[in-house]
Amino acid sequence: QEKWFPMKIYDSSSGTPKPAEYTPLAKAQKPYNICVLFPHMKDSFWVAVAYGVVKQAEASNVNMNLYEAGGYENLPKQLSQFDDCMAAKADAIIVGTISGAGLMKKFEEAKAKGIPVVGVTNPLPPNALPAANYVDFTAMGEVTGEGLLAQSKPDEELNIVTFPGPAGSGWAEAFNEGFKKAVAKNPKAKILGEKFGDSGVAVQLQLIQDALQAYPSMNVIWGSAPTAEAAIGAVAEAGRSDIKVISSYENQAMLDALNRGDILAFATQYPVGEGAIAIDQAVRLIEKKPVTALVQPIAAVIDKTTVPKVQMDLVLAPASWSPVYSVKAK
Amino acid sequence: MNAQASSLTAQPGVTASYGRSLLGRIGFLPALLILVIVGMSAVDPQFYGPINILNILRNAAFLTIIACGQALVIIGGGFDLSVGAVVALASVVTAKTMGVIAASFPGNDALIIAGGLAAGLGSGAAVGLVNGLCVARLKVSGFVVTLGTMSATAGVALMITSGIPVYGMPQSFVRDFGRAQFFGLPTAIYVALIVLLVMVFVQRRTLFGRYVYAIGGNTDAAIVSGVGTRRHLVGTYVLSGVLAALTGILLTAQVGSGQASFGGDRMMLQSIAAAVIGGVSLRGGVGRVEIVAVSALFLTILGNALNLLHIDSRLQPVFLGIIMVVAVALDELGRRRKLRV
Amino acid sequence: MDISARPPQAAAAPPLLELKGISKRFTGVRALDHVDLDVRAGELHVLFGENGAGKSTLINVIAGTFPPDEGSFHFDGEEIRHLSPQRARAIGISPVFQEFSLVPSLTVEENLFLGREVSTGGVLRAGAMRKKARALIDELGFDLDPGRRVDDLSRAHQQMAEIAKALLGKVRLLILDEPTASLTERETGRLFELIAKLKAQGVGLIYVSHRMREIRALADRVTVLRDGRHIRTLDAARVTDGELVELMTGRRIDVLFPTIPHAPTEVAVDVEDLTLADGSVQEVNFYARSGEITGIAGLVGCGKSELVRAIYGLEPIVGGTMRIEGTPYDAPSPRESLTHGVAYFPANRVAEGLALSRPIRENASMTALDLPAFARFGLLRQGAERGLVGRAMERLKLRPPNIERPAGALSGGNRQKVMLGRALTRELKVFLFDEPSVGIDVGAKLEVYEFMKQLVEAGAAVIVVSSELPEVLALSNRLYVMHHGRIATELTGDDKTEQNVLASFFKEHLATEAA
Amino acid sequence: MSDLDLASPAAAAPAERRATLLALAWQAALPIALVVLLLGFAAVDSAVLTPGNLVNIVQQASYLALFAMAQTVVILTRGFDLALGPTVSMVSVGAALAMAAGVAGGQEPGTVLLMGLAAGFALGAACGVFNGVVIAYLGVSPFVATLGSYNIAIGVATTISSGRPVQGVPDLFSWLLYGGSPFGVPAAIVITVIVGIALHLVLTRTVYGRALYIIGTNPRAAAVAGLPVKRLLVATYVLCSSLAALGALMMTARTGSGEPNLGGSLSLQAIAAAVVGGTSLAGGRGGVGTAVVGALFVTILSNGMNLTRIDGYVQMVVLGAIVIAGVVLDRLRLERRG
Ligand SMILES: Nc1ncnc2c1ncn2[C@@H]1O[C@H](COP(=O)(O)OP(=O)(O)OP(=O)(O)O)[C@@H](O)[C@H]1O
Ligand SMILES: Nc1ncnc2c1ncn2[C@@H]1O[C@H](COP(=O)(O)OP(=O)(O)OP(=O)(O)O)[C@@H](O)[C@H]1O
Ligand SMILES: [Mg+2]
Ligand SMILES: [Mg+2]
Repeated sequence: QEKWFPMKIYDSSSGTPKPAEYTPLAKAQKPYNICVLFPHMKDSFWVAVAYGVVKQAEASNVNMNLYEAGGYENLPKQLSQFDDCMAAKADAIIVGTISGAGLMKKFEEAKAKGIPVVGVTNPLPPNALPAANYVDFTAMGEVTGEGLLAQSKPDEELNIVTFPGPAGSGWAEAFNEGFKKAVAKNPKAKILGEKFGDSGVAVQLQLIQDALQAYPSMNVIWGSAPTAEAAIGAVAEAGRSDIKVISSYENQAMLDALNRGDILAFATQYPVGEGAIAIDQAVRLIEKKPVTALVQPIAAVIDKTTVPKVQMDLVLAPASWSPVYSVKAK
Repeated sequence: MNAQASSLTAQPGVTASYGRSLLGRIGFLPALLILVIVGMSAVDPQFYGPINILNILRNAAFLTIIACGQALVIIGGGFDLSVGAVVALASVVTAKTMGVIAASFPGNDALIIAGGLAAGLGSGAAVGLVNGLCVARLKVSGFVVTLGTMSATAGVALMITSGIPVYGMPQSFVRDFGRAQFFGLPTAIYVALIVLLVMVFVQRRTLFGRYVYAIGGNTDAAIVSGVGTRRHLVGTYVLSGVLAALTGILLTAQVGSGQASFGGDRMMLQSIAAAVIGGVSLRGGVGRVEIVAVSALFLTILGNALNLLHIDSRLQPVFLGIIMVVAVALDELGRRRKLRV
Repeated sequence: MDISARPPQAAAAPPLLELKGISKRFTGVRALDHVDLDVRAGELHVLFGENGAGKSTLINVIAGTFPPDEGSFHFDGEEIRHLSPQRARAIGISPVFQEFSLVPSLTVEENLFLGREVSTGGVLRAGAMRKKARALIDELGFDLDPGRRVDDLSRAHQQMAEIAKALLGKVRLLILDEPTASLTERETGRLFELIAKLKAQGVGLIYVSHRMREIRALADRVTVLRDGRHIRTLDAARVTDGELVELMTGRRIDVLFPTIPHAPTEVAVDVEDLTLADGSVQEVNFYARSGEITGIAGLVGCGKSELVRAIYGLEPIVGGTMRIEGTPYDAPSPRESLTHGVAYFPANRVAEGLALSRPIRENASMTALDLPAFARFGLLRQGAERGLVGRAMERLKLRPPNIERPAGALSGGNRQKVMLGRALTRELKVFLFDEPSVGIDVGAKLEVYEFMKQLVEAGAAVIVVSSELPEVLALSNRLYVMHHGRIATELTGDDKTEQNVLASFFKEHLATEAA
Repeated sequence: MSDLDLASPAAAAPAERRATLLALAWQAALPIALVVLLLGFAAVDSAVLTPGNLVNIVQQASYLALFAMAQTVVILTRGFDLALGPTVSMVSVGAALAMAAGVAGGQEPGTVLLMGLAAGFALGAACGVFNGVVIAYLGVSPFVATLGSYNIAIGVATTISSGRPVQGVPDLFSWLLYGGSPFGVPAAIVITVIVGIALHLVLTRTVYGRALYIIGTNPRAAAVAGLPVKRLLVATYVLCSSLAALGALMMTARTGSGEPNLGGSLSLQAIAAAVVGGTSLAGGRGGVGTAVVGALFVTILSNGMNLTRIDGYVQMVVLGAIVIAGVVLDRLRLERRG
């Protein structure tokens, strides 16, 4: 994965994002044990992060174990897994939090025990950890909003219904807020409704079908990746080819849909890169080397026009890669 | 009496004894359903728009199919918590199998679809068989067995896919089956109607249906009357597994990809709710699938109505919960003509 | 054993059923220990024994429900191994179980055919079954609607359905396990006619009952079981009741009913124009005095149980007034009734009386947990409880006397004693007994009656509801006869005869027919 | 019917002593299985048996044990509480909001703490009253009633929190219910042990506890015997939800924020733990012991699999198989008890 780096990022350690380039260390000094916690591995987004983690762990020659909590409804499980990682005497813990606020106490405990913790992908309260890398979800929502405005004609009426994802998940709310902030800049854009719901395709499909009825004037569907996936079929069936579909994050289905022209755009935060950087940040913390405290990948909207320019192997794991939950150092 | 079935419901202190009047037999549900339909039509003309009706019917169709199997298991005195996970498993197994066959026999759509369907339904039957055998042979309560297989089945589905949707099903499957319409109605509705009719027939006119009632109503009586209880118990779980798998396949065909996120706890709870609200007693031995279908329709319309009424999606569960409890409480109070302690 | 007065053809042929050395062990209990039994075609063979002697177990073995641990089984001269319920029915063994084998949520007709449905390729033939069911019920002369759900039926009608079920199809050996326990005289009469008819057709019968009268009336031979062992098989004509009871219990019991010295004082309970929500009791006027036993008799479904249940607070009342010792008592509830000194002993001890898996101690103290002797500030006084319950059970001669065993491990009679034990745990003035002796053996019955006698002597008001006419007649000082939810007559002194009771059923019956 | 099968032996066999020893071993089947499990994991990875990890296991199990106890009391009456998880979420955000309001209003730390506890327990009790009244007085089955309150509690939790974690949980609260460790024992363990002992005493030594078992074994007999069945049922659902609320407060202290999704899938997990430990869904059998053993079993299994690096999805399959195996074991144990 040499070609991933140097990767263009923002260095937000100081609070204000500064463009920078990230390059990992060549190899860890020792085969450390690194514990990785994910909310789940149920979509290609988290598989992409895992891909970055695994590839970088191999490159850095460290031991890595990945645990997933089975979904965003399992915060207690993630807390237990965090405890288990500490009990197993991991040298460092990388965590994609179910709830950043919810893990604050654990972070304090890890700090007291001297175990470095790196936050990956999901946002955290400011200065919660010695090192983290994630995009601000609100900012990412904003990016998608801006992408929508950029793709629409100046006098076009935009009647939007948002489908952010599960209520109470935190991330769905943050995305939604950013998106609303961005589209508020255009007086022609109206948010007709916000439909929260579980992030499975089946649930989203039902929500969209109902929304097609409840909001006959709707012409933009903005939501999570499963929303967009469900929307494609529902919109085609309703014969509403005028409806634009935008996804707030990336997965394999989004990429395929974009290539087929089924959706307008989707946003990406380069999850593969995030996973890889997280491993390197962890190694640096263990070895007490200088570390960028907050790395923010530069979120981008991918649409038909930008696809060729985007480095796709930082966006998704190769289709042929099947997830690996542990890496043994050589 | 089947210990675990009675456990779940027996309301300490109160046993309703009521005559088998028309109301006693079908309950308040149809009336409530008509009330909601009339009310919604008056409030919002979108409600009776043809597309909305199609959406409602299709979603009710999915729920009906899975609830029919669930109802049968509950009538037999059991409980099937694994249906949600089976929906997911069948979805990914079907999609994966189709992908594999398509790779070796490209273009042979009939073979690909047949193979996929067989594998999907087979996976459902397999889970049902495990459930049934554990319940009937090891005499463990259905609740616990299916709680276990629910976890295991979901695990297997995720292991197969790693959570990534499975593509590669032939377009004809999605186009001519999943999203196709005959006489203006989507396939799923026909499938649900056929399932419902067959199940009504099974319940009323076949030995199997009769025996399921008997086993759920009084297992010991069924045994001493010479009914092979084990076989029929296994049968209910297998049927429930197959119908859940069928739902999974229909969803897969509609969405166009195999997803391990289908089903889940939500669908499982909904299927039981549809059965119970439809008058299936968790004590076993009582219930009719046609009322369960009405109840599935009721629940679907309720969700649709809350959306059409533009109710804040965070508050929707509150309404749903209250309406559900009120509907069942009314039903219960209506039946309780005479109190017996 | 000598045989006489037997139809000659039956005597010559081999027995219909022949069991040798049957043993059956449940976890820790030897329910049957090398039992022999033979039943001939056309004979009625009574199984007689105390509660828990193994009668029902033996019947279950014959019906194929339990496989025996050892022993041989011949039916119609043929050795049978691995008998299943289906096989038993197929060869003509038809059991009527003590615990009903009916499915409450199915109709009578569906129950009749359960396991033997008329079907083609798994599809039921409803018409054919309906026709057969009607024909059978008509032939039996039961007043039973085949389309009704079993849980809507009274216990007596359920018993009829159970009997009809056994008689569907070819019957060669009919087994009746306490069939009359919940039938009243009239249905019992029908059943006896039926039995006579079946005997004439050469059907063999096994009959279990604790009622001496029935045994006398029906039995050709009697096999006595005790503690799972075969004691003796006797010719019914040559044995007295006393001898049978002595064989059964191993001790002498001379009287079946104790003489009770009634000394009525003031009225303890009275109701005026009492009407229940379901109409099972209508405008009933009734009173019971302290110091006497008040009996209530009546046909099936006449509302006699409902009357006492309403007094205790188990049935909703819509009209009338009720008083306890003169003070009005409306809207009764079990808890209130107990604090007023009224206790009810349900007919169905399994369903309404006992928590079977809980210890005897807890079952006996269940009604007294609000008393300071058992609990203070919501905290149980377990030592005191153990002492009080232990003494009560000692007084009632509970066997075995260990009060820490689960109530479910007791035989029928001993379960009844646990219920009675509740009467000794608190101060009570009024005792409502619903079918107090149903299903319990002669020895236990006598102990229950003795207990009632002691209560009356101590000045309590005792009300006995019973379907067994001799019992209410012998026990009560005054007897109410109920019919169709109303009091038909009140009999006292010399008027209190079986003839008068039956006549009042009949008179009322004619009156209602005419109306 | 099943009740009748409980008839147990009268005869004293000669081999009785050996039989009781064997029966005793069967009694302890699950705890023995627990120890075997632990040793098995330790054989794969020695980190499993370190004191640190053992404390870790017990601490994790203490939350689940609390929720399993909550389920146990209602399962004893033949019910269960599907709404337990959402109740936990609702209590978590409710208490956090109350405390945040207290902090914003400039209240004393002690007052803030009390406000949080009061809000949490009030919400929990409200859930319990709702469930209990609907089940006991309206005759709705526990499944439907608690599925109804499941939805309601989810709606309330996400609405009052706007779906975001509620911050501002004061340190005193976190210290009291999580961070503090008298004599080196983490607060969660201390609280659960105290509550467990108290609940055990309530179940075995009070009229209420006695009544609970009788209602669960034969509700009709309980009513005929004059026990106030309906009131006791309401009290039991309130007890269940209050225990859930306590667990929710402890978990809120653990996370340091009110989480609208905290309960997630706890309802079924807690039922599973209770049932694996030997609580019978048929009512009347189980107690604090079964809840604790079940919670320990599930926790050790998942901790052991984490430490021995078993993949997440494989863990789900193993967990499913073990749940079934645990219950089969329990049934065999009961059969042997003859
Ligand atoms: N399923 C069973 N499991 C264990 N023990 C049993 C079972 N059925 C019966 N027993 C025991 O076997 C013995 C014989 O019981 P059985 O029911 O045959 O008595 P019975 O003679 O019919 O008594 P009754 O007159 O009360 O009906 C009793 O001790 C009883 O407790
Ligand atoms: N022919 C019948 N078919 C079905 N149910 C009946 C019939 N006759 C009466 N019943 C019902 O049975 C109920 C009373 O049954 P039950 O036999 O318990 O009465 P009872 O007066 O207590 O008599 P017993 O004490 O002899 O059982 C009444 O509610 C009545 O409606
Ligand atoms: Mg018997
Ligand atoms: Mg009666």
